[in-house]
Amino acid sequence: MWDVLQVNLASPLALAFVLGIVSRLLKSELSLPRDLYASLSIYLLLALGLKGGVELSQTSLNALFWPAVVTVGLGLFTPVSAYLVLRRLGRFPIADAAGIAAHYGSVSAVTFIAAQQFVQTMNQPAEGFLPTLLTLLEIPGIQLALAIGAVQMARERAAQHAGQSAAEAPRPMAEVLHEVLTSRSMILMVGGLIIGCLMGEQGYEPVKPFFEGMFKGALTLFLLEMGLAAGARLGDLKSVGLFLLGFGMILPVLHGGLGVLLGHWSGLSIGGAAVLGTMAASASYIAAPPAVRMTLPEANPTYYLTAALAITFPFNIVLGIPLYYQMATLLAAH
Amino acid sequence: MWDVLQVNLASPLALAFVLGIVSRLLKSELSLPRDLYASLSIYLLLALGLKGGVELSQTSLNALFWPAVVTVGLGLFTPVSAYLVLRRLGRFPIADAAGIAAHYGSVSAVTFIAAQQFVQTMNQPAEGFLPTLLTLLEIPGIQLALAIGAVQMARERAAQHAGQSAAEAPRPMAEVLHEVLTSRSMILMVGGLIIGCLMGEQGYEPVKPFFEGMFKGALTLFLLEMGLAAGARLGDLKSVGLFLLGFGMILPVLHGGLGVLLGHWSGLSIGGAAVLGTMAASASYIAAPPAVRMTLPEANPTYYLTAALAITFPFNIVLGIPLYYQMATLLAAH
Amino acid sequence: MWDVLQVNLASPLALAFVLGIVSRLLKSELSLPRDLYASLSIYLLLALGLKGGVELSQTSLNALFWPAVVTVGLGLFTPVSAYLVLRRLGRFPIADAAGIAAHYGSVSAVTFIAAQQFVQTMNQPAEGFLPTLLTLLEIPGIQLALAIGAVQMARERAAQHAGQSAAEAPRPMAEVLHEVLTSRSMILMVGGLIIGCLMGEQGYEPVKPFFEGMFKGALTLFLLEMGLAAGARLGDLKSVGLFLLGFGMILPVLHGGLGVLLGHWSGLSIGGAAVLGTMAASASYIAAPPAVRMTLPEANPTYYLTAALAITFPFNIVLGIPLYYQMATLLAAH
Amino acid sequence: MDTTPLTLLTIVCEAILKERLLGELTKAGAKGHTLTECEGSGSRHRRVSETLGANIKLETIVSPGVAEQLLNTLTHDYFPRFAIIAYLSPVSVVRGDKYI
Amino acid sequence: MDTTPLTLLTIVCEAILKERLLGELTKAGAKGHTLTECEGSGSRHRRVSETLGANIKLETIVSPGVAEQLLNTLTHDYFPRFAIIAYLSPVSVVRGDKYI
Amino acid sequence: MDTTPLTLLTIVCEAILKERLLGELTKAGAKGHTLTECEGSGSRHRRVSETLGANIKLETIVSPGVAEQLLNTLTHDYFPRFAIIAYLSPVSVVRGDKYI
Ligand SMILES: Nc1ncnc2c1ncn2[C@@H]1O[C@H](COP(=O)(O)O)[C@@H](O)[C@H]1O
Ligand SMILES: Nc1ncnc2c1ncn2[C@@H]1O[C@H](COP(=O)(O)O)[C@@H](O)[C@H]1O
Ligand SMILES: Nc1ncnc2c1ncn2[C@@H]1O[C@H](COP(=O)(O)O)[C@@H](O)[C@H]1O
Ligand code: NA
Ligand code: NA
Ligand code: NA
Repeated sequence: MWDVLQVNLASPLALAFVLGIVSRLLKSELSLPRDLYASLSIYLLLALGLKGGVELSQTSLNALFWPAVVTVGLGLFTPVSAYLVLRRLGRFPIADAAGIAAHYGSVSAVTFIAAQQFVQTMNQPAEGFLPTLLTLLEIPGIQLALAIGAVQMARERAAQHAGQSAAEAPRPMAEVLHEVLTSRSMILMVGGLIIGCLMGEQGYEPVKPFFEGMFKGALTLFLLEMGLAAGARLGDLKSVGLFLLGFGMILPVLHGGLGVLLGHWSGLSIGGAAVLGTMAASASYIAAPPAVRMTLPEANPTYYLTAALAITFPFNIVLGIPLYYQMATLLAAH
Repeated sequence: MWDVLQVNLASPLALAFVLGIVSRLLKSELSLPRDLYASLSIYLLLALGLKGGVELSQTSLNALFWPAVVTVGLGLFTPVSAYLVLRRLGRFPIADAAGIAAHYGSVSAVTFIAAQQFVQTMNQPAEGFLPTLLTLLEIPGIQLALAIGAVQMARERAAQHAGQSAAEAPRPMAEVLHEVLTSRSMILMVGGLIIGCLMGEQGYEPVKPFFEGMFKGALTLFLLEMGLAAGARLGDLKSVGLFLLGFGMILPVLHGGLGVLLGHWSGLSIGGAAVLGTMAASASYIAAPPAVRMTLPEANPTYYLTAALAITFPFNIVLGIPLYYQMATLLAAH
Repeated sequence: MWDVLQVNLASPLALAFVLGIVSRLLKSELSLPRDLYASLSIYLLLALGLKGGVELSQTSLNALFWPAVVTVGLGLFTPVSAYLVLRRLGRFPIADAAGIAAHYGSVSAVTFIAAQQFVQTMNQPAEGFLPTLLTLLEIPGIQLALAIGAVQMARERAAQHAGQSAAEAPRPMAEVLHEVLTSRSMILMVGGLIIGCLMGEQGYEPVKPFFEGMFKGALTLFLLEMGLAAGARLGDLKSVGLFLLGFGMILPVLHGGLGVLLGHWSGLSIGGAAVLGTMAASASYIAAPPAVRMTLPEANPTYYLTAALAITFPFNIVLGIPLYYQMATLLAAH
Repeated sequence: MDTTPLTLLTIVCEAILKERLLGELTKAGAKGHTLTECEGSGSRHRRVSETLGANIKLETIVSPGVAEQLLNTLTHDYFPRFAIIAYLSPVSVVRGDKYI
Repeated sequence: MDTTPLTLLTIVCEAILKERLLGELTKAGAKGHTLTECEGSGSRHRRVSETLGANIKLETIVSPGVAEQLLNTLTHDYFPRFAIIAYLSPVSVVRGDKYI
Repeated sequence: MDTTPLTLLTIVCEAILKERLLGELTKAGAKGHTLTECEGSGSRHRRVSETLGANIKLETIVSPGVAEQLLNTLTHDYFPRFAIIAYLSPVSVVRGDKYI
């Protein structure tokens, strides 16, 4: 485990993330321009989709079947388990529990990419179709948690008082679903997958230097920004309490372990299982926050943002990914 | 023709354009940050100029002469033909006819680049000096149409009523000319041409990975944005009427055919003639709109923007370029 | 000398700079989007640091010792000499003299990079640890000049009148020091150095296409912007007076010559000595201006910005760098 | 110069509300709006903006009646749950009849 | 604190008019201005902004006389042909004499 | 709709003063602020902004007392040495008691 961890820590990705945190702690004025941040994330998501699509065009549907099934299973299980833990053990109000659960049910694309890069460095590259799995995991997670939140809150309100203002009526689920399905990250990733599939290796060739050659470097810059964002939230760690701190590190390990296990069973390689585990373990901080803010405004953003961004994200980037990889290696050895 | 079309449709450029349109139709929130759009266009224009300049430094003036002559001829003919068709057949008011004509007399740099990439893919690369022709075609087109508009409107006004307020006085042509000559795209393209010429192959070498290696990828991103912009204008198609719809697809074919023919006569290769035809067929939507808005504010932007961006641009990208290429091939076969 | 100058003038860097100036003189609307400018400078500084760090990881402390010593010496000498010349010969008020001195005591990162690229083109690459020297030179320069300014102004004020408002109290030096140490350029360059050192050649490999392959191209774009900025200041040349004009070209030669000499003595290669000379000769226009504006608001920005940006920067880019290189060659020949 | 006295309603709120508030404006009968990106702090979560986008400032020139109606909607549906502030100022508008 | 009552003239218009309007300000004797990028909708072409650039908001603090003169110019030369809105608000300015 | 009459203090100044002015606001007891990036020209160095960053517009809704105190600080510590302008306008604020 130690040498695996070391490889991870000496990667430019982890180091850039740490640099971001440190410069926030030093109260440096450094910040990435808003449009650079947006541009990098567009680039990364599209590149991810394109690459995945090109590889998907060479995959048989057969190979994809079981991994897809377990992924959908994970997408249904993780938000529910997160919600129940937060409600029952954490005693969080409905809105907060559902809001946080939406984050842990969904996937962090950057964590996913970091895992992909990591297994590649370990010479255990993941299957080419993992971006496809990512989109399968992304959608149900947020939806389910928001639906649980909306239903439970309506029930609670009905119990408390009859009259309910229009403002408090939950947003129609169709609207929320449309929002998630047509969100920037969905369009870029799914669109990229389709384009990649259609153009194949030959069409990919001329744009490869841009979308593949620059990828790791661009990701390094992006992680610098993530470090800045996470560093800015470190101050909130106190206010979220010990329970959430533990939750943000233990739940990922459980979800991650389950993901690795299911990945292994479904026939994924070591790299593939490790990346699937990472997906399950990760918490979204790009797609989930606006959806939760719009649909469950009663949920306190400090909770979900701090948990996803300042606890789980660094945990996965630094410790989680090597850990899930180690799990996958052990399983494969049996 | 069919296989040529297929090559074009499977290119990342066309696919990214379609993705942009589709995500607009799906009402996705996806949009490229404003500064990314501006940065990409600066990059593309400068890269285009540099590359052209480097190749120009290896071209004899002789080879350039006749192509340059026919290009200037096209630059004088296309705005006039567009104006007359719109006035006589389309019965458009003077301002609108002149405004739209300015767009069709000028060139769409992105369409030009897409054509260049296409003929390269077909193993019929265009001559290196085509960016030089582009600048020759760009300038007279807008100017001439605006001049026609200004003169005709002054005449009409004089006929209607004697008194004319200062506000309605046309802008001095010198100002408009300065605006077009020192516009962003002119400076970058002509400046790039000169720099490229001066530094030659040797000076180009170290910046080649940036300006040439990234080119197609950056263009893919840019076409995604163009798709978003075109998609946003699809709704206006109804309001511009059937005449403009036909105009936006038939005129390009006529102008394109003429361009291919003249290119062939002047001694250009298949690729060169196809690209010259594409230039003549294309309508500017970067340089022309602000110039027209400033100089002919009476012209309705919905007309010229929709025609250039939502009709002619996609037409050329998807069907036009392969068509002009086919024409050039047929001519060369004789 | 002539052929060296020619090589420099035919480089895309110098040509892009000239293009920027020319388009300002032509009153073109061309300007780089604000976020692109910021993104490029972040990229360049980080890339500079990373590259330097990777090479530093292969350097013995021994080789670094004497060059570091003379660099610190230069950092202490140049702001003082600049201050004295401006006060004694130029008869500038304290604030202006100290403000300008802060710029000349510090380093222009872009000039540094251009020098590095130049000596590389001449097949005399500088030592890998020069970015380390840059950070050593950057810090004391600004500090010392600001401290001189603050102390002298306090003394002057005390002499003039006893009562002093809170507003006129100088900013605490700790605050200024923190500002410079945690400034964007410091964090990126020093952070890059450390990351580069930690990850070594192996970690650098996958991000090299991004941080090294794109470097010269990105720098070309950046110099276009610098040309635009310098061109905008050309109009101020009249108002700054002949003294500053001479100062902005003679002082760099003196500081540059001293830097080359000390570099040579401390054992640097021809390329290394030329680059160290360039650093000493250059004037900061990124780190220094805000620090001076905040700490010495009485200093007139027109003076320091015009001197650094419109006089010394172009002088060094066009003439200075080849000159310092020539000096280093002559010294090495003895 | 002939100007009409009208009401300028300024709303500053989290960016996420953009589409919804533009909808409210149209529903209430506002004839136009101007939107500016901004950032800010108030009684709620200054930092949220990092991930959730910064603030927006929405300005609309309306008749006092429309202003009143919009303030009602805001108070009822938005103030309790979102970061938002709203205020009115008197302005004199050229060709004011276009905006009523 | 001593403040001077002056007039704040706000103009929101399509970005393309920037240089021309700054020229009008200078001509009319305005001593300064503040310019913000924004977007908006009104009676004319909301979508235009995509290709033609968004809107700008131009604010200038002037004496009532200068405001009057600027409104005249705007009404005569700009309102009929461009997307533009202009309005006045009363403000109290520190060191107000600098801006007259 | 119940609104409270309050004072809107607008400060436009060089961007470099951002952190310092936010500090002054807090010190004077302002309960919030809204900040917009802008550019401008006035009596001092229009061009400076290129390298020193553009201007910012800082708006804060406060009680007249707090406004008075802030204007005092600005006049004393900032106006003589920095590019800055400040003015007050009367506004009617929803839930105005939150901002006093
Ligand atoms: N006193 C104030 N003055 C100016 N703007 C304010 C003030 N209070 C709040 N705001 C703005 O309104 C937004 C939401 O405020 P709040 O709901 O109090 O968090 C803030 O982010 C600020 O942009
Ligand atoms: N009622 C309004 N309230 C606020 N801003 C407006 C209003 N009407 C128009 N505007 C602004 O003025 C610009 C031009 O308006 P128009 O000339 O009516 O298209 C719009 O794009 C908006 O930014
Ligand atoms: N008369 C004015 N109207 C509007 N804004 C102004 C005016 N004068 C100055 N400003 C703004 O205040 C900033 C500083 O002004 P000054 O200190 O006069 O250079 C300028 O850059 C403008 O943004
Ligand atoms: Na998850
Ligand atoms: Na054309
Ligand atoms: Na120096």
